[in-house]
Order: sequence, then structure tokens, then C-alpha cells
Amino acid sequence: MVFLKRQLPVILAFVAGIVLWAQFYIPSKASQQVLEVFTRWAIIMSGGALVLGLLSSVHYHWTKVALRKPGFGFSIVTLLTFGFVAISGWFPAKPVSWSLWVSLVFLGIAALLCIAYLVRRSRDPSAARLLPVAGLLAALGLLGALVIYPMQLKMFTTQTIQPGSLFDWIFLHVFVALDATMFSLLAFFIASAAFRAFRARTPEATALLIAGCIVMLGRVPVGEWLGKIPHTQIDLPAIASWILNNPNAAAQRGILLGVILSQVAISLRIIFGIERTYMGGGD
Amino acid sequence: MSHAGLPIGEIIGFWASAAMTLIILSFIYKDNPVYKFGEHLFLGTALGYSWCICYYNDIYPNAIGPLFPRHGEPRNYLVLIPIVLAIFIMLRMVPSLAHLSRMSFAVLIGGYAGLAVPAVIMANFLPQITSTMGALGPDWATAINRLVLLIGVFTTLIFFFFSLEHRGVVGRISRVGVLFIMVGFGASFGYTVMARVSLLIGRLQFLIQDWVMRAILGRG
Amino acid sequence: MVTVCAMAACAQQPAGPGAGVEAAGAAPATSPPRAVIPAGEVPVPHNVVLMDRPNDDGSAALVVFSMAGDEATRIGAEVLVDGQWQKCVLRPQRLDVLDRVGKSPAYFGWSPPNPDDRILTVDRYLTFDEHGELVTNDLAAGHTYSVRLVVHQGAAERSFAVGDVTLHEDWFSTASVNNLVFCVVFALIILGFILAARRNPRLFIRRIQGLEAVDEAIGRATEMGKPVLHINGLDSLATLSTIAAVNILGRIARRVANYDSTLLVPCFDPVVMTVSQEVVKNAYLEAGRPDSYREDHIFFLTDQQFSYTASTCGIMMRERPAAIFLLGMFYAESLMLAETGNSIGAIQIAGTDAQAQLPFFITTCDYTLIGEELYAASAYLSREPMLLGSLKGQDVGKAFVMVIIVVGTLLATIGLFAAQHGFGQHFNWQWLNQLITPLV
Amino acid sequence: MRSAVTALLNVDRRIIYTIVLLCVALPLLFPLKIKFSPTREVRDAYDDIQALEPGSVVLISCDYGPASMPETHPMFIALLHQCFRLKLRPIILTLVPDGPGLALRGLRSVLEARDEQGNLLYPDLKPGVDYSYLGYKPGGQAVMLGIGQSFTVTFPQDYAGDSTSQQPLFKEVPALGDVAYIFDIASVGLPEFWLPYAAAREKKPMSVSCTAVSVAQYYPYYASRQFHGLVGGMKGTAEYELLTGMEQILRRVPDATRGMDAQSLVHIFIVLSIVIANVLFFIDRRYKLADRRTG
Repeated sequence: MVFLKRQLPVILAFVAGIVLWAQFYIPSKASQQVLEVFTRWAIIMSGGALVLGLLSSVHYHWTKVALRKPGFGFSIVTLLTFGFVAISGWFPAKPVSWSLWVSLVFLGIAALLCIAYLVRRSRDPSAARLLPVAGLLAALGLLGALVIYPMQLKMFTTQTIQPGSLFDWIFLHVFVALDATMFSLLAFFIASAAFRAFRARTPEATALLIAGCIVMLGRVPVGEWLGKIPHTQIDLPAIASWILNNPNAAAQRGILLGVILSQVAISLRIIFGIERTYMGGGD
Repeated sequence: MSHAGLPIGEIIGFWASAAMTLIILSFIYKDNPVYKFGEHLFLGTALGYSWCICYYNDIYPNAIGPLFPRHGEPRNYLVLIPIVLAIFIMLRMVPSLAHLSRMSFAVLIGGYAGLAVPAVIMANFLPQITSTMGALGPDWATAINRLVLLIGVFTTLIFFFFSLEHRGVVGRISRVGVLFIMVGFGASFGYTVMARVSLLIGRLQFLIQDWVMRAILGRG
Repeated sequence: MVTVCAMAACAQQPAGPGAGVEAAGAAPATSPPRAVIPAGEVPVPHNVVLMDRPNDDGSAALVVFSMAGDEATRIGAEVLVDGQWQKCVLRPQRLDVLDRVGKSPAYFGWSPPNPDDRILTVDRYLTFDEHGELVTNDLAAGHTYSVRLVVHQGAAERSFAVGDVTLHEDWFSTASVNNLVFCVVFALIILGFILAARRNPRLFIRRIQGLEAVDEAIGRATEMGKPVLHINGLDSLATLSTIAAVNILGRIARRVANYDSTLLVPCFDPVVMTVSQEVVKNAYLEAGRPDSYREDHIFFLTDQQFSYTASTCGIMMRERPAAIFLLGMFYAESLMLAETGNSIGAIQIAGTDAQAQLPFFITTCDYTLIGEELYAASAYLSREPMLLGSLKGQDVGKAFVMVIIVVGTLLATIGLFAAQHGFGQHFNWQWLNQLITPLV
Repeated sequence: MRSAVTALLNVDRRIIYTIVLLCVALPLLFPLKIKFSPTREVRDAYDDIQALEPGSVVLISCDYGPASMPETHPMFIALLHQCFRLKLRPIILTLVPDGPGLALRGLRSVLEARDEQGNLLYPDLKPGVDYSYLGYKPGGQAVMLGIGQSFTVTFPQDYAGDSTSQQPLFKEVPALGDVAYIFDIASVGLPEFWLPYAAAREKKPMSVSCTAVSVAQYYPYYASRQFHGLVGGMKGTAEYELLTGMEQILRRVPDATRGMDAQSLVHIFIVLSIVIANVLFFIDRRYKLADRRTG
């Protein structure tokens, strides 16, 4: 068991690492096939990792609802939206009415849970925990049967994730708006921080702020509009350009070289089994 | 239709987008339940979206497709190995079987580590060194620029050098390095500000042009 | 290995209607690439050499030649398969898009005799299947192919036989020797230092400015009777910077325990919270004050970026900590956290390797650990051999880079000076550059 | 005087937010049309594409999500117009999960673009012949390495679900090695992967369009000519729109260009804020030091 938990992963990482490292220096056909196989496996495994992230998020909110922790109402919003989007994108309404069937299955499970609650209520007080779960499933089933299925059928020309489907509509009009607005909030905070927090308290911070202001003005049209320094051909965009291409490139390159060295060092540590944090700790 | 010939789905869409935008923007007033609602809505949508995309673009064509081919192609059993490894990754959710995921991560991360070492050396490391080694000339402008580049890279590396105490000459050189780093960060800073402002412009362009002008006023 | 074919020795090949066929003349001169070709004439390739492509899987041959050409000149190649000449590319190519010998050191070394010669790669041929659809066929290793060049000049077209070549599969790419050497040497250095650090964890690491301020910050918090707030970034334990942050948290907790002050750690990730509790508990134990440890001071808030930020800012406004540590991985929320901390007048020490967030920390916080400094700080405090050894190994790598760029610049500058003033013509001033240029 | 300084330093943030909002909204309603000219970094990318021979294949990776659309999406549109006008054949894919819907939207809007008379700008373009849209695939480097081996193996189907192995485009261009140019339009760190795993491996020229957040970090690659061109943020995109003549093609002010006035105003406001606030801050500190001395 210890071998399975500790040694085997280290050995696997070592073999995979060394083989793919050596692959770089070997141009033959066999070596390219090794790369091809790994590439395909990696794509499938990345899919698994994505599903894991998804599951753990759903699990987190699910527990929150089941235990009625504070703010569980918001978790219901998350779970219902997830279900709504997943049903509408995963299951088509044509040619087979998959989305309807799945919704009915949800309703069925919800009904069974309710029956289980009614039966066990008198003997087992913890049976009440079934109710929020049943409620969620019932809500999802109703949404699917009464909203998603008719909409897929009547209002949209294509199914699942195809362009022109309900799923596509949600992406374009809900997801895009939420995602983009979330980040545009930062513009306000930067403006406020510009007034309240960005202080030239040290020579370093002063250099940073001066360079930042030059780039900010030099890289928008107003920099050109401000005109050239008298008696020279130099304007703000030219100074910004010089800063970006010389001192900035130099510093970024120095940082980059350091980062690459540490990246290579981490890779080596992983290959040789010294670095194991990616395995997630524990025994 | 009066709305500049827009289809009804599009008009509802503009209203939905506008509602989402305003819900999230309400955060700048203060953190409030409406914003929290929007945030959780966002999470749910993102989860659902990534699941469907992952299923139809990755799981189906790479894993299910080869196992259950439709057009009479031969079944590919080799694909079972990565599928099992992918399932191991998902088993991380089950505490008693969580250790199985280590094998998958070992193959995935070990393999990527092996790929990365020679690849970053070839594509990032060595070219960045050679392109710093330009001759200081032929004209004065080039010479100065290249010297700035050389000094910048050199002093930046000194700043991140941990085996020497920053005293005396080394201390002064690293001070120069810090100045270069700060100018570099200043550039990043300016550009980050630019990026955030651009996003806000994008949102307001939507609110003004698509929502108010097209969906409400029916113009354009 | 390499089939070199003097054009004079090549037999004339049969050709389709309308295409003139003849062997190319072996004229020595490399003509300027953009001569004007008189109407109706087709330029003739010179110095034609056919060879197996080195350092490959045996799937391609190279045709090297020099030729005059203009805007209307296109060149293609054909291979003889089953007695039929098959096209290698669908569209014949412009002369100036072909690679030059002098720009391809991977195949021809750094100083080939005719650097202006062009290279045409022959690696497949096109046929049509029974439905008339185009099929791409690869050349196979171990087989011998006859190759000819086809030159188009406007509407005119002529083919030139080149010869035969046998394709070989290679098992080591000589073009990446420099890469291999660097990787192996660097690997040995890193592993060596890690071993050394295991034996002696007192390897020297310079002091780090932000860390010196930790005591001052905690001391001030104690003086004012206000708590200390620590944030481990907004990422999971899979991120290295989070691990570094938790390492530093252990040290901070110890000092807080010594001063008998309060430490608050709002967490973004449940796993990070558990580990943080463990680390802080141990620190209190080591400081001899296990009774002062309060588990509920290290708590999970939410895994939603901006909700977490809003809640943490709320805590800052209510509890008014006198010292704030923002260490680990941060994203767009960095500014909001740092600005709030700033507005309540706390001493703030930040550290991250997220480059886009560093500028905000530097302008808003009192001390900032920049990039690798965060890892160095964690190694400095924890004396973890893996981190220490790795840092030392990377320092050697940096020293190597510093030496190379200075020597390389000197050499290049002397070389330029030498060319201007006419000395040292026989010395290769570019050797260092050529030595480390990746050819693959 | 002193109370004014303190009051200014502690100004309600909602006033600042309102000013920002006005700085963005007003120029969108009443454009100022401040002129600007393209920078070298953007021109380099444009010239490279312009120099490609008709029929060449350009790989465009749309690695951006909705959050960075204002900066990157107009760039994709401009690049597609440029490609189709030059009769280049783009292969479009995306390596970020929220990218496929956006890329498709962009591609469609270009394919359906019409001139003044209402005729299609690019009639007779066929998928799988004149362009191909492959959609999304997770895996990052794995996908890059995969298309280095073969497009059709890595993407057995295109986004519309048609088998790629039957398409003429992929018969002619089976792998990345046969592509003439790589263009990555990215909101995340993917250019750093496209370089080693695709461009350097296959020795292909490459240009990058990225969000302003990452542009400063990419300058070393531009300086070493590993990225032939660098289009940074909304301003870079606006310059590219200027070069491709998007205003004439769309017969309206293109998206990124339209945002430039607002961008200028907000930048001026932020720079002024930093300068004024720092001056006030130092005045305020003088007062406090004086207090300490007298007190």
C-alpha cells in the first residue's frame, strides 16, 4: 500500500519525465509516436482534472445547502444555474427529447426522496436533511421540463452547444456580461487607489509611478495629441516606446531568465521525486 | 418590429446582459445581496458552461468516440488507460481513494516537466541570452540602447541573486537592478490600468450602444 | 548518407507536354536573388545538391541550389514514385520564401561555403484517389527516391533532374547538443546543492528587506493592542507561492505568540485553512503558549474571489489590524485588499510572484517581496533543504547567465570594431553566440 | 488650507467613481476623435501578414474569454478581414474553454460582412477549403504538440462536427509545419506556450496580440524577434484596425478605435489623481511633522 501511495507515483513521474525529456533529442519516428501518445493521454487526463474541479465546486455548494449553512440561498442559485446551463447544453430536445426525459428523472428522484422522508420522519429526525436535496432536484426537474425543453423546441433552431442554441444564447448574453463586468470593476478601484493609495513613499515606488504615468499617457492617443518636446522630435509615445523596448525589456528579461531557471529547477525536482506537493500532501 | 429589425431573442438578450452588467456594477456602491446573487449566478453559469464544452469537445470525441465508434471503425482499447487515469483524478473527491489520483498527476505533471525542461531552454532561455549579447554599435543610439539592455538584465539578475549579501558594490549594483525592475513594473502598471479601463469601456459601449440605443430606443 | 549529385552526371528525365527538360548547368556563381528574367526564359538552378535531411525521422530530403529569379519565379519539386513524377507541393513557391543555407546552421553549420543558396524541402508528394480527391503521401525512411526541380517563370515551366537520395532515420539530434549539455549540467548543480543542503541546512542566503520589517510590524501591533492579519493568497496548496506563504505564516505566528498578540487568518481555500491551523498551532506550541492559540481565528470565508475580498475588507475595517501580511498568489483583487489595508493605516508587507499584481503592492504596501524573494524568504525562514538547494542552484545558473552576456557582448563589440578597422578577420568573434544558439 | 488638504485626501470614493464613469460615458456619446498613428510593434505584425503569399495558411488561436473581449475580439475581426482580403486561409482554434462561442461569433460576423450594395464581402468561402474553424480542445501544450503532429488526429472534427480528414485544406496542410504563420490572440499566458511548443519547435514565425495586462512582459520576446509583432491591448487593436482600414470595411468607427477617446480621458484622470494626491500627501505630511515638532 505504501508502495502504491508513495513510490509508484514517484516512479511514474520519473519515467514519464525522463522519457519525454529524452524524446526532445531523438528525432526518430518512434520517439515522435511517444510524444503523440502522451499528448493524447494528456488531453484526456486534463478533461478529468476539469471534471474534478467542477465536482468539488458542486460538492461544496451542495453540502452548504444540505446543512443549511449561512448563505445557503446563494448556493441554491449556483446549483440551479449550473443545472439549468448543463441540461440545456448537454441534452438536446430534438430528435430525441433527452432534456425532457432527464428532467422527468430528476422529478422522479425528488418524489422518491420525499416519500423516503415521509416514511422515516417519525423514526429518524435526521431524515429532514433529504428535503433540501429533494427540493433542489424538483426545482431543476421543473425548470427542465417547463422551461428548458419548450424553449429548446420552440425558440431555438439548434440543440446542445451548437451556435444558435439556448446554451449559446446563455453564454452570449449572461456569461459574457457577468465575466466582463466583473473585471471592469477594477477600473473604478484603480482610479480610487490612484487618489488614495499610490504613494511615492520610496525611490523605487517613485520610479514605478513615473514610468507608469509615462506609459499610461504615451500609449493612448492623447500622448500624441500633447505634442513634441520643443526643439526636438521626441514626444511622449516615443519616450514610452523607448522605456518599453529598453529598460522594461531588460528588467522583464532579467525576471524572465530567473523565472525560467526556477521553472527548470521545479521540473527537475518533480522528475527526481523531490518535489511532491502536486500530489496533494497527506500520507 | 420597431427595434431596428432585431429578433426578439436578441432584444431579450440585450436586456439580460444589461441586467447582469448592472447587478455586478452595483458592487462599486457596496457589497450587497444583489451583487452576491450575480456572483453565484456567474459561478453556476461558468460551471455549466465548462462541463458542456468539456463533454462535447474533449470527453466525447477522445474517450467515448474511440470506444464506441459510430461508423464501423475499429474499437480503440488503448484509450482505456488514459480514461482510467482520468477517473483516478476524479477519485480525489473520495478520501479513501484519493491517493489513486497521485498516479495520474504523476504521469501528467512528470511528463509535462520532462517536456518543459528542454523546451523552455530552447525557446525561452537561450534565445533571451543570445539576444542580450549584441555588439555595442555600430552607431551611438544602438550602442546606448544595447548597453541599457545589458546593464538592466545584469543588475536585475544581481537583485535576485541570493548567495551574496546586498552590501558594498553588490548592494549598489542591486539598487540599480531594483530601479530597472521598478521601471519594468511601472510599464506593467500602466498597461494593467489600460486593460481594466478598456474592459469598462467595453461594458459601457454595450450599455449605451446595444442596450439603450438598439434595444430600448430601437435605433442603429 | 548524403547523396551529392553533380548535375552534369544526371540523365535527362522524361517530362509532360509543354515542359522543357534539361540538366541544370553547374555554373559556380551565386546570382543575386532578384534579377530580372527576360520574358519567355526560365532561370536555371546552379550548384544543385540533393541530400538526406540531417537530424530527422527520415521523412525528408533537402535540395540545395542557387538560382536567379524575380516576382514571377516559382519553384517546386517532384519525386519519382512507381514510375510517375508526383508533385511535392501543391503550389510552387516563391524563391524568397525558401530558407537560405546561411540561415540554417542546424543542417549546414555556421559557415557554409555558399550561404545564399536556397533550400527546398522534399517531404511528401500529392496524388489523387479514385474519387479525384487530393491525397498527401509521406516519404518513407529507408527508401530511395529520384527528385527533380520544376521551375516556373510566368506560364513557362521547365524541370531539372537532381538525382537520387536514400532517406535515413536519425536517433540523436546533433543540433541540440548545447541544449542537452546545459540541461544536464544544470540538473547536476541543482541536485548537488539539494543534497548539500540536506547535509548542512545552514547554507548562506542573504537577508531580505521585507522580512526584517516583520518584527517591527508585529511589535507595533502589540504596542497598539491591535491584531495582526495574514492572508495566504487566493489559490490552493498546489501553487508554490501558497506553500511559501504558509511557511512564512508559521514564523509570523511564532513571533505573534511570543508577543502575545492576536493573529487573524481568513482563508480562501478549505485545505489551506486546515494546513494553516496546523502550522499556527505548532508555532504557538513551540513558543510555549499553546493556551493562547485560538482555532476560530483561522477561518474559511468563501471561495468566491470578490466575495472573499469584500468580506476580508470588512474584517479590516472592523478589526483595524495594525499589521497586514499579504503573501502568496493574488489576482485582480490584490489592489482592493491593499488599498483597504492602506486606508486603515496598517503596516503592510506583501509578497507574490504574480507579476501583474506586484506594481499595486509596491505602490500601496510598505514592503514587498518581489517574485523569487518570496521563495527565498520561505527558504530563509524554514531552512527546507529542497528550497535552499534549489535557490543555490538557480544562483549558479544566474551567475552563468551574467558571465555569458557580459563576455558575449564584449566579443560582439570587439568583432564589430575589428570589422570596421580591419583586424582579426580570421577569428570567429561570434563563437560564443553560435555555441549557445538553439538550432532546433 | 490644511483642512482642505485633509478633506481632498479623504474624498468620498463615490465621487471618484462618478468621474470615471463620466470620463468613459461622455466620449462614447460625444466622440472627440483624437488622432493616433500605429506603433512599430503593431506595424510589424501587420506587415508580416501582408507579405504572405495568397493561399498561405495562417493559424489563428483565439485564446481569449469574454472578460477581455473589448481588447482582443476586434483584433480577431480585423485579422480575419485582412486574411480573407489577401486570400490567405486561416485555421482557427481556441485553447480556452470560454473561447469557442466568441471565436465563432467573430468568424460569422466576418463571413457575413457586406459591402454598401449589400453583397457579401467574401463570397464563396467554403469551410474546410478556404478556412477552418476547429473549436476548443482542453490540454494547452498537449494540443499544440498534437497539431505539430497532425491537425486531423488532434481535431478529428471541426466545430461544426464535420470530419476534418476529408477536408481539402488539411490534405494540403496536414500539420503545423505546413502553416505559414502563427497568430495568437490571447488574454491568458498562452503565448509563452505557443512559442516553445509550436513556433520554435516548428520554426514558424509568430505574432501575438494580447491584453494590456501581459504586454509589458512580452517585450523581451519582441526585442529578441521571437514574437515578430506585438499588438497590445485595446490601443494596439485600434492601431491594427487603422492599418487594415476597418473603418472603410465596416463603414462605421470600429470597436477598439471608438474606445480610444474614453481611454485617453480616464488615463489623464488617473495620472492627474496620482500627481495631485501625492503632492497633497506630502503637504499633509509636512503639517504632521510640524505638529510633532511643536507638540
